[in-house]
Amino acid sequence: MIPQIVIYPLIVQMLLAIILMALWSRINWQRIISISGSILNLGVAVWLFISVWNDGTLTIQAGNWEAPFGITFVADTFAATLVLLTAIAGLAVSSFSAGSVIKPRLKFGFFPIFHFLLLGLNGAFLTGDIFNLYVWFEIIIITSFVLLTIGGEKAQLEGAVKYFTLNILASIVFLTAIAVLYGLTGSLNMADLASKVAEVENRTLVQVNALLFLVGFGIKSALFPLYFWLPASYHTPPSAVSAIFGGLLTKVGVYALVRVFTLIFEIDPFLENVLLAVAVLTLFSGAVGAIVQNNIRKIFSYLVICHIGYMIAGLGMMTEMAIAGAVFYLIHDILVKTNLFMVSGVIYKIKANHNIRKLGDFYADHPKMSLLFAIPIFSLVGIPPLSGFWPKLSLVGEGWSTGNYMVIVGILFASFVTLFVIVKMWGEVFWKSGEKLPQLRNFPYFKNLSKVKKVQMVAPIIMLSFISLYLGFGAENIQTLANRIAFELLDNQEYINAVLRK
Amino acid sequence: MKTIILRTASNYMLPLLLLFSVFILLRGHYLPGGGFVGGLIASIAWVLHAFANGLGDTRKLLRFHPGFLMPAGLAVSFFSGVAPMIFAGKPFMTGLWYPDSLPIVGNLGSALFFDIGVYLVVQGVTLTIIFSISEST
Amino acid sequence: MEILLAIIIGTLYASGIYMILRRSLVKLIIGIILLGNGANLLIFLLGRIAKGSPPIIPGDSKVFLDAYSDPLPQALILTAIVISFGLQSFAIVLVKRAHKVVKTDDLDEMNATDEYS
Amino acid sequence: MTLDDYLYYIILPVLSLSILLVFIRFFKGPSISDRVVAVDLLVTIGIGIIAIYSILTHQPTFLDIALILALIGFLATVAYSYYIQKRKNK
Amino acid sequence: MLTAILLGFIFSLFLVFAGKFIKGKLAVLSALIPLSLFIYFLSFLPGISEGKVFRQNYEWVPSLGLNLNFSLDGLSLLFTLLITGIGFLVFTYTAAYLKGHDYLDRFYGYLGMFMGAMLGLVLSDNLLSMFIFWELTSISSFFLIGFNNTSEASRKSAILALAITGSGGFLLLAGALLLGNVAGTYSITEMVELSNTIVQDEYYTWIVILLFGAAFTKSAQFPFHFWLPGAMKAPTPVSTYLHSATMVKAGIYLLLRFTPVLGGEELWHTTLLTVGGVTMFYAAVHTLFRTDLKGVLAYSTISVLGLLVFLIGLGTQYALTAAAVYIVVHALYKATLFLVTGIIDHETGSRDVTRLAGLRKVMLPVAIAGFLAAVSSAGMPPTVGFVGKDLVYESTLHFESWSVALTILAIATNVLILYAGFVAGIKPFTGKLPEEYSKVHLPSFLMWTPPLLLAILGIIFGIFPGLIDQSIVKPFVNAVGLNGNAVHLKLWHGFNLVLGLSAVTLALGVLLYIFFKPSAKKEKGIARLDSISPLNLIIGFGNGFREFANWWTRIFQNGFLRNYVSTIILFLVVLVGYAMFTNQNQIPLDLSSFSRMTYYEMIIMGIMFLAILFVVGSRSRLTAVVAMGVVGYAICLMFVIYSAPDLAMTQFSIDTLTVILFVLVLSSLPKYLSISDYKMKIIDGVLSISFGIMITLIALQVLGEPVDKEISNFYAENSYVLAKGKNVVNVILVDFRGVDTLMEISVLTIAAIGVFSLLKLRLRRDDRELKD
Amino acid sequence: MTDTFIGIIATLGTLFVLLAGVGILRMPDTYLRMAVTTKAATLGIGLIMVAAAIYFNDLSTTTRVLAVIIFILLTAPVGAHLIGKAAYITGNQLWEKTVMDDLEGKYRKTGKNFSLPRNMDKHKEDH
Amino acid sequence: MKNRFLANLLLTFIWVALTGGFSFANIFFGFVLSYFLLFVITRGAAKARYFKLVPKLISFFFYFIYQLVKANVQVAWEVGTPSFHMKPGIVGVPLDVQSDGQITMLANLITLTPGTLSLDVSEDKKVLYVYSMYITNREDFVKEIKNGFEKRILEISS
Ligand code: NA
Ligand code: NA
Repeated sequence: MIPQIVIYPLIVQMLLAIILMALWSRINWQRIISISGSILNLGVAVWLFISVWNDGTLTIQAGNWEAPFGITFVADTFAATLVLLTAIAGLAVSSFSAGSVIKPRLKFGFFPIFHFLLLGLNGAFLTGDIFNLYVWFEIIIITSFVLLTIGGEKAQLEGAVKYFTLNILASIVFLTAIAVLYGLTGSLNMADLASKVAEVENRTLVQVNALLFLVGFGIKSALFPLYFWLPASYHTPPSAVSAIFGGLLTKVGVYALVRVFTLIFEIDPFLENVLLAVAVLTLFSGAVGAIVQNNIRKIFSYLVICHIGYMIAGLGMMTEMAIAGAVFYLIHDILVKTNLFMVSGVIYKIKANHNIRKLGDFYADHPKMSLLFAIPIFSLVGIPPLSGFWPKLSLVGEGWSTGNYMVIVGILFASFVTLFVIVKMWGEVFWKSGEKLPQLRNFPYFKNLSKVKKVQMVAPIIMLSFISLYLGFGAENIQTLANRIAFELLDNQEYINAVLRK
Repeated sequence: MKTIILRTASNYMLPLLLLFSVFILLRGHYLPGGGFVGGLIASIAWVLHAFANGLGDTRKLLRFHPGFLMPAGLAVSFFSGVAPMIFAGKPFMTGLWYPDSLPIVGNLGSALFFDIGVYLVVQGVTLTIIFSISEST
Repeated sequence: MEILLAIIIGTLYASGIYMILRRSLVKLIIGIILLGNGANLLIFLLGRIAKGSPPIIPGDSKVFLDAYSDPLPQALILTAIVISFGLQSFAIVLVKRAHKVVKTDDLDEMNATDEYS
Repeated sequence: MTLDDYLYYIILPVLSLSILLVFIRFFKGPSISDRVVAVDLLVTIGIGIIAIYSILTHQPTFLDIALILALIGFLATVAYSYYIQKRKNK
Repeated sequence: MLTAILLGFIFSLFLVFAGKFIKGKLAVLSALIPLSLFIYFLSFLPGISEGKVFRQNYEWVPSLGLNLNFSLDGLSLLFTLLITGIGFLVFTYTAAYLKGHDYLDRFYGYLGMFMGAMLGLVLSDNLLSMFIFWELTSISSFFLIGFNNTSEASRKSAILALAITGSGGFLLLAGALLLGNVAGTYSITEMVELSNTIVQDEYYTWIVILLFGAAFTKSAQFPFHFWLPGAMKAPTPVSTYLHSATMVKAGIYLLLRFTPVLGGEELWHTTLLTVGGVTMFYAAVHTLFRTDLKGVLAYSTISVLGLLVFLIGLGTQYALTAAAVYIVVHALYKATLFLVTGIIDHETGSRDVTRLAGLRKVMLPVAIAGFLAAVSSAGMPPTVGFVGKDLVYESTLHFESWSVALTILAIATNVLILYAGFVAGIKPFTGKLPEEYSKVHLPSFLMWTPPLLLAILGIIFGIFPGLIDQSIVKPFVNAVGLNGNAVHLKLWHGFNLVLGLSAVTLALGVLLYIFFKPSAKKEKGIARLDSISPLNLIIGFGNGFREFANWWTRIFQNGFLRNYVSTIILFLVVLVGYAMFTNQNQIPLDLSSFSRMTYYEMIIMGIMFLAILFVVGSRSRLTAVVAMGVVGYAICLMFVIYSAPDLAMTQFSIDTLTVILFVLVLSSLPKYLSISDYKMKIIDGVLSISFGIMITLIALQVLGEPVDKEISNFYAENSYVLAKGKNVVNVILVDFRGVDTLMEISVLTIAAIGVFSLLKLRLRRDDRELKD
Repeated sequence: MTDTFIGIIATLGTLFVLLAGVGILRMPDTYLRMAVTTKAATLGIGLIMVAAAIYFNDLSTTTRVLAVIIFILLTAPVGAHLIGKAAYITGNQLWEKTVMDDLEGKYRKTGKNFSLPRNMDKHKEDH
Repeated sequence: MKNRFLANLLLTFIWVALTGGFSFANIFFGFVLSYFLLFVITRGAAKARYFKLVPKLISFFFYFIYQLVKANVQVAWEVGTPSFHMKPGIVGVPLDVQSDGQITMLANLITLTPGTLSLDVSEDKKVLYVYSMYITNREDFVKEIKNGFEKRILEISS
């Protein structure tokens, strides 16, 4: 039997996007269909995950052309996990958008574009073809452009110009890398490339090629010194958009880096040094950036950058444990960052402000909500045994066993600064008695929203918080998963065999 | 642009170009062309008409918002990709072929419908973009 | 011939970046277009070029009888060209709106979102 | 001298020379209209070159490109003049 | 034991949902939790004194080597009893102290969480789970210190405390993982077995430094001590519980716990002696200059903590026995003094020692408690403090080197500690009661019984040291790896040197108390030295770092797109350039495989090259756009020449469309700016050209490599046979790689929607705030 | 025989194209350049296309060639007209030896336009 | 109705010619396709009586070719020789042709003839402004156009 399930996440999202597009300005219908479609998608993702967990790597050849001739879709544990996480975050943000995004934006295609974005993410995770990956990346960036600019406010547009230029640059570098790769091997199928790249005699070119991929994906995953587009733009769109961006966009870049550097290229000492140096500087630069910000979303934006460093450090060390740590962190980060941007959205809807110096009183006014928000906030810090803590064990531990002391310093420094920044934010936003903020005319304050909308906004935060708690307290399960993923990534023969049907 | 010469010429060229676009679309599987170039030629035909006659006239001629072509075309392409999954239990995008051969088009298969979808989407996209821009200036 | 083409591609990349660095919104778009053309031609060149042998099976045969050029890079470039077109049209409109809303063409003056207090 | 040689050594060089001449005009301008005229002519000569090239390579397929060039090259001209006139009207 | 630990957490969780219930008088019932735990742990006493170790193991995250392995030995037992016992009293006391407070439920929640964490910390046999609980004590103390969260000072001290203990926590994490790496296990029991190998490992120094970092920050050793006085912003029950009896002792616990693993080395002893010695004296001196009761107590606490570190540094049987006793002593009297201070504060609203006096008249039981505690802290017989102090002098005198100096240091410290105890426990109650306090009355018995009980215990243990000798102190000393039978606790050792030293200490201390009066002036006097105090150095460092952070962020995120692009390109060029030019096995370019150059190609390329330059150099937008058109047409011709008809068609149509688009928006586009100055142009030019050269070189190198056309050949051979199409490019697009095309038209669709919404969607002007 | 014929036709066509190339370079004003080039090129390309049709000598190629010729005949004059008009509207100067201008005043308000020296209009470009 | 039918046939023919397939199926397909396109466009086609037209069309064609070659030679001489002998100018030609189609045809033919260029048509469609390289006097020039192309256009289209 053909494992059609591999492609279902794509089918569902594409269908949703088309249907939502056809229902152009009927936004109530769109809300209902988006949420229920996301639930359906979650079901499909769970199904896929379980299938992969039980049966191992699944593949399907689009067009029934055997690999490496057609485009292969591959669901190994890594991909299936990310598809599942995308489905979870997607459902959360879908509901959050239904509650929080204002009508005019919804009337101009918010939901169809949103589902195109999820389609792009699923595609990027599942594809086994390097050029096809490029196409999925393009879907992701064009949807992100549109989501970023929808509404066309000044800040949005300014941010978008930078976001746009640098992401296009990334695409160009990526395309250049593909050109070189094709020129060297004549193949595009990643499993096929695994052996063909190894056969190339000119190793300098292979290394150059790897560097091109590193920079192309590095821009997308916001590494130092390539991250500039992120702090310039992530705080400008509606919170729902920031949520999905913060949770998933940079992670696709990380995914691609992990995939390419475990499957196609091997990490030589030079690359390892580059990766680790970049990782440490990313940790440092993101942390340092977060210290000086006062806008909640900007703080989170810099923390997005900072925490990418953990994953790259794990990739750079290239041991099974280190990669497992990176994967664990990836899983944690997707859920927590999505959640935090939604939290910032709710705070904004309540107070109409993003400045931590002006905010305050949250603990006194909304004790239950504060407690709820504390879960993602302190998960992010990695207060043990919350989810952010566990991967650091693997990463620091591997730092010692591989003798990468700077990585340990970087990780500890970033953890400390994250703790400090978050605690400071907690003090300002939740503890302090804040300024009296002017009441804005026409602002859709949280208290004035209908009950349905309130539920639509808070329910996803609860959902993600509970999953985060599970990640923390059920860390054994996640670690087992991460270990399996790391094992599969490092021993890529199963992947290759599944694709090439050997 | 107020020029009778262009307007008149464009009225003759519109059907000619549309016809030509379909021709390019259908022969694509055998010779250079296909849904993409076909769609571009068709949109260029409409754009030419709009240049000569003004956007209002072209809109009237089209009778519906060109944006509608996008979901429609996507749906056509998408379903030609999904059809093999539904009807034959084959993977996504597997070609399904009608056994007999037709003129110009050659063998009738899901690939043709796929290309037709492309043709529609390209027109929808180009016209949406160009019309929106013209209206906003 | 490949050498000339490689130089042209380098020129496209170089001038694309140079234009992006020029602070002007319009030049930015032109730079992006040049870079896109460069990347497409690079795929084309690295897929190896051949003259006068289009990858089209002649009229009544079922397979190629003569040499044919590699069709795969061509298909890839076609996709890339179309995608770039979508991005470029969006870029053009984005620049138009940005100019109207932010009221400047000087990219150096577009730095409000990077400011903080 | 075969036809191919004739086309390759006589006709194509002359066409190339023409294209070069036109390009010089494009370079010199001076007005935008001159440049547009030059580009228009470049496309037209391009059609001729493609036709000769298709004879040289025995590939009638290339004539299809000539067809497309003939059809839509015109539209760029229309667009330029549209712009020039619109700008003047402002 | 797991249940015991979890009880605290479950209690806090319960409060989240049922907080209302605890706000009234029911609050006092919550004290039953620590009480029952106290009794539970007490039940282990007989077993422990027989030398048993109780263990329980639960799996949690075995993949990371983290399991909930609990073990209860003498060391743990002492701490659990302190935690639950004093916890019981503090819980009771709080019910009255914070009566009617809006957030009483939260307070109890934090306390419960803290208690659970503390128990987990001292019971863990797994280093990683110990770390987890360690962090949890930090975080719950953060919430407790910042309990009065609307006060800025309170928030600041909470953050400071967390910053210091938190950074220590990260050191512990690093140390724990390193130790685990070296030992190959996280089980502390197993590490004790492996002590010899660990001590000889090259990483030993690192491990010790990291663990010391954790312990010193947590236990407020110089120069990390300053967070503790700041933490006195917390409500008094917190100061009592965390900052005298339990949390600050976590660092001491850590050192004790690892004495059998890491101890015995020069590094270990010297560092601990130095740090402990400096801390105990430095902090003791500071008590002289404090007028706030809590300030006095805080510094004397630091001093005692220093003393404990000092004792661990001595590491002899005497010293460790002294440490065990001192932990008990200090917990009893310091908790009492804090609680007493809390009562005074609660009733009079003041903690200023220069103003408080004569309170015995209005609150005698409190005065008694204070007096007993002060006496105990002074080490006067028959208190247990006396027992403890004797042991300290015994251990310094018996130490192999520097014994005189160490003893003098100990005496000096003890004198000052005595002074501090008297200031806190006696001074407020003696003398003439000021008018303003005449209306002050005794608080609820819930508040004054706990300190009194503790104070009396101090006397009981002093008179009957046997109560704790065999049951607690011996197992404790055994647990830290020494023979617990060597030293026996006695109140009376007979007349000897130690007794004489004690007498000297007492005499000096009392004299000091009589003649030295704390005053605000003196406090201000020492404040002049603040600029070189560790606190301000750290704050200064923090500010400096913040400025650096600002600078760094502005350097990179400077708002200029061109700088971002340049940085990225520079990064790429440098990396690739380095890789290309440092590589030894460069393969020379093979030009023979390249195709023949013809004049028409050269002309087309030449035109294209010039057109590109024209685009770059043009001063007019329209000209640039037209020139772009020329570039596009040239590419189109190139595609024709190199056998790509489909590409040529597409390139040409797209080019035309782009021109149309440009032309449509051009009139509303900005003027063509040429802003950059000459220098900028040169720099950018060099960067761009090197980027271009890099691409060209890569391209030429790749062309020199052999080609594999397996996949293309498959397409060519099967295009008609299997996919029924003769235009292979088209067949690839709609069949072989149809997914690409489907997504490509999706990209177009999304772009079109984006353009549409960018142009048509205008948020209304009066809705400018209408954001989401 | 056919080859000779093709050669002759192609030569003729190429000569016309060359004529257009020389013309556009040499003629002194925009209008003269246009007047010279449109037709020359059209005729030239038409002839070259005919040569191609004869060479391939099959129906589908011939129809395509015919289509190209028809398209060019249809579009070239319209294009020339559009640019010419645009050039006039934007004020491209007529050559100094121009004898009359019936359009004078319709798009331009001020007096004679053709008395100005040739390259003055350089500065009118948008910057 | 009739016009549409003719247009339909014309398009069908172009289709067949383009595709080069004279089979019944192809003709039928072309017919349906053209029908559909015309349905979409809904425009009246040019009024013309086709039967009388053919001979005039042929004579018109040769006249055009003659003009084309004649003018090209003239231009070739002008371009090819070093000195210029042009007397260029813009002349308003009063029009007898009335319909848009006729005006367009005339204008295009004039443009296609070397040395001349249709620049503009007046708002009331009464005057065609022609640019010419050789103008000796206005009347001769106008007469040449009116007796040449315009007369023939009127003949074939009325
Ligand atoms: Na096709
Ligand atoms: Na395509």
